[in-house]
Amino acid sequence: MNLHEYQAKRLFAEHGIPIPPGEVASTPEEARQIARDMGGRAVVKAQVLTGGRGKAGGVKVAQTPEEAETYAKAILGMQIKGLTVNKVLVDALAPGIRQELYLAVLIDRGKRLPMVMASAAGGMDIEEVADKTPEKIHTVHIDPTLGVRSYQTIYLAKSMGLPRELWNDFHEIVAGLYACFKSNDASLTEINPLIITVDDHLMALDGKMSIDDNALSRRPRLAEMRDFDEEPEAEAEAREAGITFIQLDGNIGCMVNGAGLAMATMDIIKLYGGEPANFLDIGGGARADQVATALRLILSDPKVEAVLFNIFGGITRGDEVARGILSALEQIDTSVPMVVRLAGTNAQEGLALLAEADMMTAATLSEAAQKAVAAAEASRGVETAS
Amino acid sequence: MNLHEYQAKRLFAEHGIPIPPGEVASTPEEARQIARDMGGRAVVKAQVLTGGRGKAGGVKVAQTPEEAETYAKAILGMQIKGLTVNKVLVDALAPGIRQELYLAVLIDRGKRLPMVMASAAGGMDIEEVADKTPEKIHTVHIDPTLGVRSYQTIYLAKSMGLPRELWNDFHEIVAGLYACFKSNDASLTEINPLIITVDDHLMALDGKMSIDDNALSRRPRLAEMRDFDEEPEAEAEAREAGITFIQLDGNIGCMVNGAGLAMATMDIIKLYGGEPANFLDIGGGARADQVATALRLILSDPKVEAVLFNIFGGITRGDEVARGILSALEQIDTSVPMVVRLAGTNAQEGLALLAEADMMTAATLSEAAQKAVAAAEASRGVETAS
Amino acid sequence: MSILVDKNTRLLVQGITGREGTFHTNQMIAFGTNVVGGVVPGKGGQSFEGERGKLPIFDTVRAAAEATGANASIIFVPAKFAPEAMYEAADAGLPLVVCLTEHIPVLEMISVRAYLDQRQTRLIGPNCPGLITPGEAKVGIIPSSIVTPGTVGLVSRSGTLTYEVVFALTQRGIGQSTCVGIGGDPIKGMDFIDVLRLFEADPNTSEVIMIGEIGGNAEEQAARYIADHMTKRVTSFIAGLTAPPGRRMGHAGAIVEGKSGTAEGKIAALEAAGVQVAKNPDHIVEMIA
Amino acid sequence: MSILVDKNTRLLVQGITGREGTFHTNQMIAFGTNVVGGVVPGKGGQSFEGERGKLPIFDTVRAAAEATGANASIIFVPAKFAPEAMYEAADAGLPLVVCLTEHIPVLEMISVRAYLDQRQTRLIGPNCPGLITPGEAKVGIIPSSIVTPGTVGLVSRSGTLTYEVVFALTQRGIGQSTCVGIGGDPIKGMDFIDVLRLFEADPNTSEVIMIGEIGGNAEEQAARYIADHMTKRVTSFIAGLTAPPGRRMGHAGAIVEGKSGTAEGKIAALEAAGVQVAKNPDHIVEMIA
Repeated sequence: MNLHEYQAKRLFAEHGIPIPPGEVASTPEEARQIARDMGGRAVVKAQVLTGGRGKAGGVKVAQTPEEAETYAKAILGMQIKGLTVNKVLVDALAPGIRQELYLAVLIDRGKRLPMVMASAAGGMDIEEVADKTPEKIHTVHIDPTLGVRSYQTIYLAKSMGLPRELWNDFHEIVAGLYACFKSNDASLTEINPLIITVDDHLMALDGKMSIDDNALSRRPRLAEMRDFDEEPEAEAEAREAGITFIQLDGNIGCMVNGAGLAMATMDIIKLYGGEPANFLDIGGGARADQVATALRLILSDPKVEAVLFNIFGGITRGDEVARGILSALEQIDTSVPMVVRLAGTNAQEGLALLAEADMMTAATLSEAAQKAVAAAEASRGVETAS
Repeated sequence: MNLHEYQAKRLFAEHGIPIPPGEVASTPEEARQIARDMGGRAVVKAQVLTGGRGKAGGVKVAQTPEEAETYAKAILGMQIKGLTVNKVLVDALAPGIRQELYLAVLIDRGKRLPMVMASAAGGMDIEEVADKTPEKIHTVHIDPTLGVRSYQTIYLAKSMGLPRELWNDFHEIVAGLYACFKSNDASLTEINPLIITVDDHLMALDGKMSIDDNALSRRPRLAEMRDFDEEPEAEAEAREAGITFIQLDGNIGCMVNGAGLAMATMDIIKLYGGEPANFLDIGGGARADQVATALRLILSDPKVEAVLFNIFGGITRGDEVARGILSALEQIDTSVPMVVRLAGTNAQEGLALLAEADMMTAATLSEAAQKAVAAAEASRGVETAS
Repeated sequence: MSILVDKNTRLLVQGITGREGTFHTNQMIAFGTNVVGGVVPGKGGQSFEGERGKLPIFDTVRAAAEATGANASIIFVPAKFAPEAMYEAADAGLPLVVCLTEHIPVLEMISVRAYLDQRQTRLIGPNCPGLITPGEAKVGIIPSSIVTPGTVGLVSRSGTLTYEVVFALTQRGIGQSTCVGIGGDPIKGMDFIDVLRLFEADPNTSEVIMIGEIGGNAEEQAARYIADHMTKRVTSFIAGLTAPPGRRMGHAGAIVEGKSGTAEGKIAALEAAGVQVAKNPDHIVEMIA
Repeated sequence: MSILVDKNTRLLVQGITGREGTFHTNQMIAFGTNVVGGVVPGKGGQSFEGERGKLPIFDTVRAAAEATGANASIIFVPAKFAPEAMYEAADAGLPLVVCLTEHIPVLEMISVRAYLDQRQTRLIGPNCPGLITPGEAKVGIIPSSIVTPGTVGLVSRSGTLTYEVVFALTQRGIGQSTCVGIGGDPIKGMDFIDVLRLFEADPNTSEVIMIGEIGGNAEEQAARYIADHMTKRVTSFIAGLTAPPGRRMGHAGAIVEGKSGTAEGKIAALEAAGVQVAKNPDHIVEMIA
């Protein structure tokens, strides 16, 4: 789960990291008031869970409260990469910027440790920096039993060319960012840019934070920070039903049990000339009501021209899944063609039930994918013809 | 450094371990008052840094405040294993005892981890239990990064046959004792006995605690708890001069640089028929003032019949040590014979200086030991003759 | 012969009285696994009433291991308690621990893994289907009906995708030495390399199928290991060619971050190491038949 | 040939600007040790003005190692900062760290040792005189004048007692391969067994002298190791036969607790393992000559 900039920065501030004063506004009037309270000059920033806000016109510097209102009006409601802006952060304008740095804490899977990543090349896309000038990125790994040690922050500060007077403050910021990371079960805490002001202070101008979804149950405060407005409705509904669903752009919907098999199914759809319309892992149980919800979600996408069911019965029994599909179809009126492939436990019984109901069935995944692609083409042909 | 029972129990109580109400008294009157405040019946316990208080008559149960006064009078001033009792702990009498258990946290050097040791055979000498019935001792090791885990205390409780209802309280006591161990840099925290009362509660009746001397500098509160009255005066003086000195019972005093070499010197004195009168490590510097202090401490023991100096010059230069010895002898008037053995850096120069001053010198440790033993015998002969 | 589990496996079930624990304990016993007891704190002394008889329940893994001589455990406890269960099993010195539990936070697993690395315990999982040696022992939930004894070793980050491939092998009469589901979490116990090393050393394994997916770089590391150390043929499939970057595909570990963790990169690395990579899991069987 | 340190040792000095650090850095350089730099946080970029020339000072071990290719460090910092210095050196990946500092609390050393055990770093010490390979390199404070090149390996928990024995060897013309002072603390880096293993494998070491003392059971473990694994002759001396129980004899580790850690027990264990144990360190020379 990703947090908004304003949420991340508030958590940073709780860990002693300096941030500019600022408040969130949902209306242009609020934005004006906030800007006025902070002395007039302010930055108005779209709060939306995607990058590239600046290029999309979602970040503006206002010289007066009225300007802040005008910008807020323009930004609120704006669409950025398909997401609607519902809030803006109105931050006091930072003192002049001497230098922009980059600082983040993330997990290094290979070393199985949290890692601090720092660079003097802040303010830009860090992946690009890593790609073009890897020598400008400096890293240290944190042993959770020891925490951030001063020799590590000295190493980073020295590597980045930070002046000696800022080493102590830099250490506190790194230690704070790591504490924030750890105490919130983050998978990423990032400050980009961390600025050196003209009066030689460090300050976090922007903030990004991702939370480990598996930890939300033990971090109720963070779970409450989830911005439901920012999540596609279908994905939210799936999540509540215990299904993992990700909307994509293709024409073949698919419903699979197991994440790996779901990915493989998508890949094979593509291999045989189709495009997957979604990732959908129905989970281990595949109860009839889940199957129904899943099917409804898939079919709510008008681009879907065919649906492929791929269920490998293990604990899950094929006949039960077949009944779930049939009962789901009773509730949903659709003409989209469906191909069902069942394997494993009680697959034959399940396939027999479905064949009776006049559904297309397949013995292998390849066959199922080919049939689904063909059915999609056929249904497109029908639509074009009609 | 060892703490008194009352000090240990107060620290235990700070970590949530139940102890009987009690106060320390330095006079019989105080003891009576404390007993009266606690309802009359009380245990009067000698506070002295050695075991075997009970056998020595240092622990008495008083039925009335007056009896508490009488016992305190008898115990205060008592000598137990050479140590004078200056304080008594007056504890409220515990409710009836159903069972006595043993519980301790210590360091397992081999595994390099703190270890919890528990036994249902409490109230007796645990070394004897370990020796005769090792199956009655149960241990778990604590990983400092994880602390005491409930599966560990359940294992101990089950192995000791603790009733299920006491498992939670037992866990809290083990966790508290470990927290007390860790936060005070202890090398031992011990409760013997930990009792089960007739009304089914756990309570620490006695307490023992040793602190890692190397940690006292970061635990000023504990350093202040040191009972200087309980430390032989000579050893306290040595400690302040940066010398390690331990008084023993023999006739040959010795002064050596380095702990291992000091022990080896003692062993060789014994090998050649003498008995070491002390362990003395003068340390790396062996400055003249330290040499003088050390010599004074050795000679303050009337049993000393000869002194052996064994200095291996490394960083320490032999001529400097020789000058230190000579200047020390100028300050001290003694007829005790001395043998000096210098080796290593500038040993020849040092030996020459000492020979001029008419001291016995030796080339090897063996020779030095033999000469010292012979000198002791000769001086004893002189004394006997005179 | 096989790896990790066989007829000599003496298995404890941590959380044996839960719904999942009960069901799969019966399944494992039916398969022939030597389940020697269960562990449920506070229920020591009670019995597990299995479909094929009673099993003793203990309060702690250590007491259970001391009483039964267990040499492996499987963990069926909720995410909140699973780390404690792994610490306990490792602390008791069990050489093999299999944790099926999903949704364990990554930072918890970092601590668990660091703890295990200082000990002699091998961990499979978490969030995995466990492992199975056909004809000998099953420690996990891989369906018993889809396996058959043989000499192909299989290691996979996925669950049902593994079943798919194993089942296809069995249908074609190609038996398996051991099938190991290492799980889809980013921080886990044994990884591809650890299992490949065991297969390479196992005389009964003639060749290996490795099933990977997007995310992390375990497949790339495995490719290097295969090139340098494996004499046995390795055939592979990598899921997630069509997965969009930045989205977690179900598994906590299955996410393409920036330019790292892509299926393309993994396939290229494996092919460079001489591994045949199938475009379609259905084709693996033909590739090795 | 030798163990641990030799002509290829490239040494950093942590705490080079302190009194001890400065003095012994000059001593080590005079002996021929290749000291490549110093580390003092906040003094990076300055120079150490040695008796035989300048050395660069760095802010961190990692920066120093990257710049100099150092493969060892020696720590001359007060007890309060020594654990941090050990973490830093291990974190920088140095294969060898020698810590001379005394008075480090035991619980600190438990953490340090656990950290090191997860890494590739070998630690000598703390509270030790370091080690010396005559004619090649000295990393520590063993007096240069008392050693001479040869083939006797020496390992000891003590400082000056070691010097005593080494000097006696040198006076009799018996040279040493490497002399290692492992230190007298209860929780430390390399112990007897670790050093014995290296001596056994070192072609230039013909036999070994092991000097122990009361406390702990490292000598008993070494005895078992010698019986099972050593082909080279080991001669020993154990200090503390006359030490009273319950009193710490100077070293934090030298204490007889109850019935464990006595000199008698250690001598008996060593003799049972075929080790000749001298009653008097002066006799060791004759025993091996």
